[in-house]
Amino acid sequence: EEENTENTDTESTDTGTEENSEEAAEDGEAAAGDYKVAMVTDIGGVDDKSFNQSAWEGIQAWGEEQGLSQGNGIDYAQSNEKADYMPNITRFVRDEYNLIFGIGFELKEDIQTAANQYADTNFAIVDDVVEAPNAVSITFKEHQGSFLVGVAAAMKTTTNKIGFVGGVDSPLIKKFESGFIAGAKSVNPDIEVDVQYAESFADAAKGKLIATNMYDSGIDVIYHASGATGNGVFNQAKDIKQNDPEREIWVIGVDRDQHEEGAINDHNVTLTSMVKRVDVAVQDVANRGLNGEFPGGELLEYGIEENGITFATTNEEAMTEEIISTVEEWQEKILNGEVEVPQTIEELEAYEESL
Amino acid sequence: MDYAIEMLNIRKEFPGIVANDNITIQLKKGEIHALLGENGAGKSTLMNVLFGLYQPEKGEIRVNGKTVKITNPNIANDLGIGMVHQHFMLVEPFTVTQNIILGSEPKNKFGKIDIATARKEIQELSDRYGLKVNPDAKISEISVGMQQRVEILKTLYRGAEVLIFDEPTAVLTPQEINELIEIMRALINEGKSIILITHKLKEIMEVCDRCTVIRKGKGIGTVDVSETNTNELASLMVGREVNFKTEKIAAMPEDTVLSIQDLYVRDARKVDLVKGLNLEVRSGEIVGIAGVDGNGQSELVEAITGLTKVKSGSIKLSGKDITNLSPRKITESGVGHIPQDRHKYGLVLDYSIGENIVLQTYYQKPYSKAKVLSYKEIFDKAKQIIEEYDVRTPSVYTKARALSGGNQQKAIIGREVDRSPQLLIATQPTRGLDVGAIEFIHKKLIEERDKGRAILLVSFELDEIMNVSDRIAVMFDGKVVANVKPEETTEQELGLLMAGSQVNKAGETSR
Amino acid sequence: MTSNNKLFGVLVPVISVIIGLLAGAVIMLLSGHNPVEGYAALWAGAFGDSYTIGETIRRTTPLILTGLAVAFAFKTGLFNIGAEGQVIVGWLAAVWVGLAIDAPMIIHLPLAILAGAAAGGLWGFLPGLLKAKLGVHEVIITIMMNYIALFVTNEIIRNVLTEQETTTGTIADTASLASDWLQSITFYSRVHYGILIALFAAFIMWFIIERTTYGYELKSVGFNSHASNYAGMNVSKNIILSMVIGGAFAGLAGAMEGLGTYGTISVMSGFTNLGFDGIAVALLGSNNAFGVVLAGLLFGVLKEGAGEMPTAAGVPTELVDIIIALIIFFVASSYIIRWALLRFKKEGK
Amino acid sequence: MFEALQSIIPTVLFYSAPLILTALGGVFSERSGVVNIGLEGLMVIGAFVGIVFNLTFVDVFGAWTPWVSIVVAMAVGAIFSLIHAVASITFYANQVVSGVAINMLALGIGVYLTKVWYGKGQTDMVERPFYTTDIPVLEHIPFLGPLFFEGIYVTSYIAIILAFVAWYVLYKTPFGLRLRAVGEHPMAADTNGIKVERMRYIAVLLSGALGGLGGAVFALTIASNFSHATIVGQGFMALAAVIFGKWHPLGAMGAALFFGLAQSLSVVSAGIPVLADIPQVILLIAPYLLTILALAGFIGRADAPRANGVPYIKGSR
Ligand SMILES: Nc1ncnc2c1ncn2[C@@H]1O[C@H](COP(=O)(O)OP(=O)(O)OP(=O)(O)O)[C@@H](O)[C@H]1O
Ligand SMILES: Nc1ncnc2c1ncn2[C@@H]1O[C@H](COP(=O)(O)OP(=O)(O)OP(=O)(O)O)[C@@H](O)[C@H]1O
Ligand SMILES: [Mg+2]
Ligand SMILES: [Mg+2]
Repeated sequence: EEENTENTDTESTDTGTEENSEEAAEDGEAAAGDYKVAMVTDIGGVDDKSFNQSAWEGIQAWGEEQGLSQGNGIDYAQSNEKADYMPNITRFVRDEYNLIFGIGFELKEDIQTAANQYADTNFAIVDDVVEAPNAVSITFKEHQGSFLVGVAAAMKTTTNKIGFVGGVDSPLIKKFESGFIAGAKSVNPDIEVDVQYAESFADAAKGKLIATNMYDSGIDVIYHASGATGNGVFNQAKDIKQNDPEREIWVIGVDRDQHEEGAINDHNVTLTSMVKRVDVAVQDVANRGLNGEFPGGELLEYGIEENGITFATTNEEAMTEEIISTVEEWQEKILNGEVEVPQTIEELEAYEESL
Repeated sequence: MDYAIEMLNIRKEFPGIVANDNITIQLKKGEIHALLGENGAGKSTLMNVLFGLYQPEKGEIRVNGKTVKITNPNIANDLGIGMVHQHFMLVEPFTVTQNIILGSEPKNKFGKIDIATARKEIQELSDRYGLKVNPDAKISEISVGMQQRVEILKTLYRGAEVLIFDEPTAVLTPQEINELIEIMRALINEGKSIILITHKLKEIMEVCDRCTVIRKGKGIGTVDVSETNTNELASLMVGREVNFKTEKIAAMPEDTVLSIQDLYVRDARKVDLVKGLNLEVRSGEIVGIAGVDGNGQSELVEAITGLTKVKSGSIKLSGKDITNLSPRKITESGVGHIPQDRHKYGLVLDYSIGENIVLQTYYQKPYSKAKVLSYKEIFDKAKQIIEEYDVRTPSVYTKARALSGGNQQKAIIGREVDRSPQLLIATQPTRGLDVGAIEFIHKKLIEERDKGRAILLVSFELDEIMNVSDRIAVMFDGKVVANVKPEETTEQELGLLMAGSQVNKAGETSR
Repeated sequence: MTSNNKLFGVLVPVISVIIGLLAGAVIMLLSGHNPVEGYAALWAGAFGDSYTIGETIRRTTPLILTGLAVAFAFKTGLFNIGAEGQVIVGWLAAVWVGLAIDAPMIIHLPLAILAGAAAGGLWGFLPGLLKAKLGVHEVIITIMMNYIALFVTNEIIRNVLTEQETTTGTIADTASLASDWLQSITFYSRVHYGILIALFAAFIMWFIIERTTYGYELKSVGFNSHASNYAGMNVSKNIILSMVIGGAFAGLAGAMEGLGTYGTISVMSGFTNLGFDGIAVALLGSNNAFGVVLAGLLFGVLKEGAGEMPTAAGVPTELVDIIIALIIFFVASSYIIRWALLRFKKEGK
Repeated sequence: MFEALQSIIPTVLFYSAPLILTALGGVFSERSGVVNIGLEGLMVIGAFVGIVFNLTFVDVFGAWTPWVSIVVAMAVGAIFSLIHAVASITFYANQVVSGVAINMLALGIGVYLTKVWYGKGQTDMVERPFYTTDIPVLEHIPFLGPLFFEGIYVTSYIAIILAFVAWYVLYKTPFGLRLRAVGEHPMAADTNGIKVERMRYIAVLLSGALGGLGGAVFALTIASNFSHATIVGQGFMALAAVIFGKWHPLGAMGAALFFGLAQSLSVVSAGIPVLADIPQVILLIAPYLLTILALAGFIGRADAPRANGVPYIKGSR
């Protein structure tokens, strides 16, 4: 890997101006003592209980190791709208941060532009891909994690009907959908999966409408990849549970362990969560940068193997030994390459045929 | 002396103007007391002071000899003072009953309005004074005359002993006026006292006992009606001699300008209101349309001016068919129109007087070139018209809203006449105006006639019709039922024709 | 009196802004922040260096245009809550033309800008038509049209402009308003030539409303549709025209984002807020073109400056929303400020 | 069919309830002649207060927490709407302007305080939101019972009952008659001795209380937490319901239910095989298209209260 990094770096000097990238390298090494790292959130905000929060936690943890604190070596900038991304990024550039993370695919263009403009600074984009010698792209193999929770869902369902609620229809969320369906069908090819998109990451009412409809139609496990829209899904599941504690009804969380959201009286409707360790990735990249090994121009994909993707087992009651062991079996198959998890609907179709 | 109301030395100022300057008026119990003055003299202001809508700067008000402070209409109500406002204070979507009880509603145990009781009480009151109102009708669906009775009922319902009428007859048809006079007499018989504001001296002579005259905010004095005459009243009010009988030479009609054949027009509810009407107006003559409100006059005018679609029949202007053309095309063909409701149709109140002067011509040279307005030309024109038509306004840049009704009307007339239309339609052109303004407007109409214009005058005032017209077309039930010459008829005969009696005979004689 | 009015016309907004900022300081104090630091950060965020100035101008550009969009409709007595949707379709159309056509700049750029205006105009046309012909309240229709614009645009981005991507490619340089020169003098801010278009649009609005027969008719219909009809104006046509022109301004705002700031359009999971802010800008600028420019600038400055506040002073950016809201209140309640000023003058004498 | 209804009706009810409540507030305000574009902001405040109160006092009030929360949200909503009242009634402010400011202010304050108090942009989820229940007795009515009275939020029925109460108050009581008179012809009301300003204050405060209630009900039945994204456009939909419903409480309720139905159908249709082939986007925009069609097709012209939006300045005309 590291050699690889070197290569990309040297190769890319042809495209960028030579001096610049050399300077960048110099800067990186010379300033190893005070390597400053910052991140720009997307509209979700730093405490979105999702990848922004996770990323910030990663930076904080990294900062702690280096003896840095917010405003003093590490920092974040909150974006309230799309128009804020660029000013936030530039602010950090001018404050001479060495590495700036853009969290979320919405920042793709802006990170791309910034990387082209400020060759002296290193950038990283989470959840999307940019192309620049001084920028690294961090993506996650969400399809893998989604596959695992799909397996769990298929194990858990008693009705053989499960549901998927997406936020905005996009390639990223399709990755979740494809992996989830593939995982479920791997366990039970006849399982029915209902898919609906709310077309918003902030429409709890729509989320609740969809969840109501799904649970009414006999679906008993819903996996949501829809941000705050998912609040409505949790809300509905908990409502059903409140009225009928016996009824087996589940939600699968996304991005981080949403166990807390599922608590209702003595029960918890969160079966498991597809956990995306943005913090792990962020710390990894920050460390590499600190050591002068910034993987510029690379695409780093964090999956199960890289510890970037896991599934939650907090709900011990629901995630029975049996389920966990089955999920782990499949995880093994993914790790050893036996299973190639589909990332798009086309790949999913091919995968289903292969079953 | 037994006075129901005394207003002594009242002074009321508005920013920049003293509307009432040391005015005194004393209302005896059981009398009808006229309050007379030009437009803007301060009559409404004085009465609004009495009704508690305005607070006077100086002066004293006594009710039944006791000094009172009337700080809001509730107090006036409690003191037995009721007011029928110049602009009706009625909530249109409400029913008659709802309007009357508003503010003093009877309730049942559950806090619900006790409509049944209210309705009964209103019915009784209505019967007692011969008002004949339907308590369940919606205000928007009843005639102006009826609305006025609702206003009267409102005051009676609140137990008013003193009633103020602010220009009640300005909006009424002759029939309605007669009925109103009967109602006022009935009120007096029941022991009420009345203050009546009107510009119609004949009415004062007919029903009032005494008359207080004010001029430009100052009290001129009070006279006994039995000891005066209309000429004296008029000159007291205006401060100079006023000519009532409009001077004019005989008409010399020439070519036919307006020719209407077998016209049918429907209203919004798809009811035929003009039903086979024929009418001709020639250049150099004033044709007056006499008729009781609601016999198709408005629809006729709207059809000529293009505001309502004609169902069938034809309208020709100097031989050119203008049936169902757009209002703009019709205006351009040479029709001028002084509309009945100047606030709604005549003016854009939030535009300056200058901008209102070019309301139909703004898109033409010289007021605009290549769609770009030339304000210099516009305001020059406005200045000329203001001058010529004696429109009293601080400047041409003043908003139309700030002008008095009379001056607004003069501006409209100036605008319409200045365009030199072949046909000028004047609908109720003097409604609500004082005698001075009326005189001026009548003179203008006749001047235009003498310049060879065709003039169609629609009015509910028989006086006006008789005085100004060269020929009278009586409208009844959507048709012209008679054509008569003013000098060959009497008001009585006209009244009968308008009421639809002897339709056949009249129709035959006039053709 | 008139000189008084003119004086008040200037004083009222100025005083409102001052009181608004003072109130903001009090809120900062109450919530344990340092107002001096807060405002220093705000200032630095908006005017700190050439970069922030560039960004402030960039942010002001679409706000002026949506302000004009709302103000224009207001002049005809219509309430255009639909600027939001008009922005979105304008953005889409401009980028679409920017992507799909191959032409020299002199053709391509104007075409792309016009496409944005036309799309916005079209989005205003339907509410205008329904209002004019059927009397349907424009407020509901424009709200509904906002949602339709959002969802349809997302669909087009995903399925027509791209193959299931969330962002389109970047428009051709020949359709771009961005300027290397402007960027180079502002430390790579995204300021672009759109500000000139916005200012020109404001001039156009002023000219139409105050100097042309169209403006005369539009205002007349807004004030009194009955009298306008009587005077031979086509009331329906004017209502539609007003919504279309208003929509076109908002569409231009979208085009500015598409052709100037971003060069792309992305799937949106919510509204841009440019249209809603436009309502406030219009009202703050008392619906007059010059006022809208100033109000747009004030908004741009405050919003851009706000970004610096959390990092430099720990103050949440929302403080700026509160300040703006208060300023709007004070301007709206100018009656009380006028009254106080008059009192003040009297006592001074 | 029955089953379809059984799944649609409860969703319509929970979706519509906040809109109904807020729209009722709009009806009161606008019937008195004060335009209220600020409904969105009033909902924001209601949602914010409902959630924060619930989070803070759940230990104190236990099972009653959601109920106390919505009452407090109503009170704070009413107080907040006082700003709109003072500006537009006493200071003769342009009511649209003031309403827009209310919207910005509410969101600003809500999120600002959330950040100051919780150190983050969104609150935690509440422990005690509202839950659906079966309505005692009524649930046993044959056919109707299962449709309308099983698995329903009590707040939904409160909304519907309040709509009828609002109708009764506006159309059957002296208070309502006066309030409507003030919105149609304030001068006429004034000459009848009605205190125009006081009526308008009451009406605006009612809209604040109901808007606050609507926001709190939304937060406690649907969102479960507060952030800048909790209320996004519901207030504008409520405003649309006011106009759609022709400023009538029952009309507004009908309109809100219609919006709920349209949303619910768009979700349900996605699951129905025949309709599954319809592109998703059509289903997404269907609720909004249906509204436009309904208005253009058969609802048509709606006339606002005559004096709506016009400040009443005594002695002017
Ligand atoms: N609300 C007001 N504000 C300012 N000035 C007013 C107001 N009301 C009346 N005025 C002024 O007071 C004067 C008297 O007005 P008033 O309404 O009493 O006249 P009027 O005698 O009733 O006239 P008319 O015969 O036309 O009804 C007017 O010239 C006008 O300038
Ligand atoms: N708000 C106001 N500002 C300035 N002047 C006013 C105002 N309200 C009324 N006036 C003045 O009051 C005077 C008379 O008012 P009034 O209501 O009696 O109208 P009018 O002349 O009788 O008109 P009309 O009866 O045709 O409506 C007018 O001269 C007008 O200038
Ligand atoms: Mg008067
Ligand atoms: Mg008058």
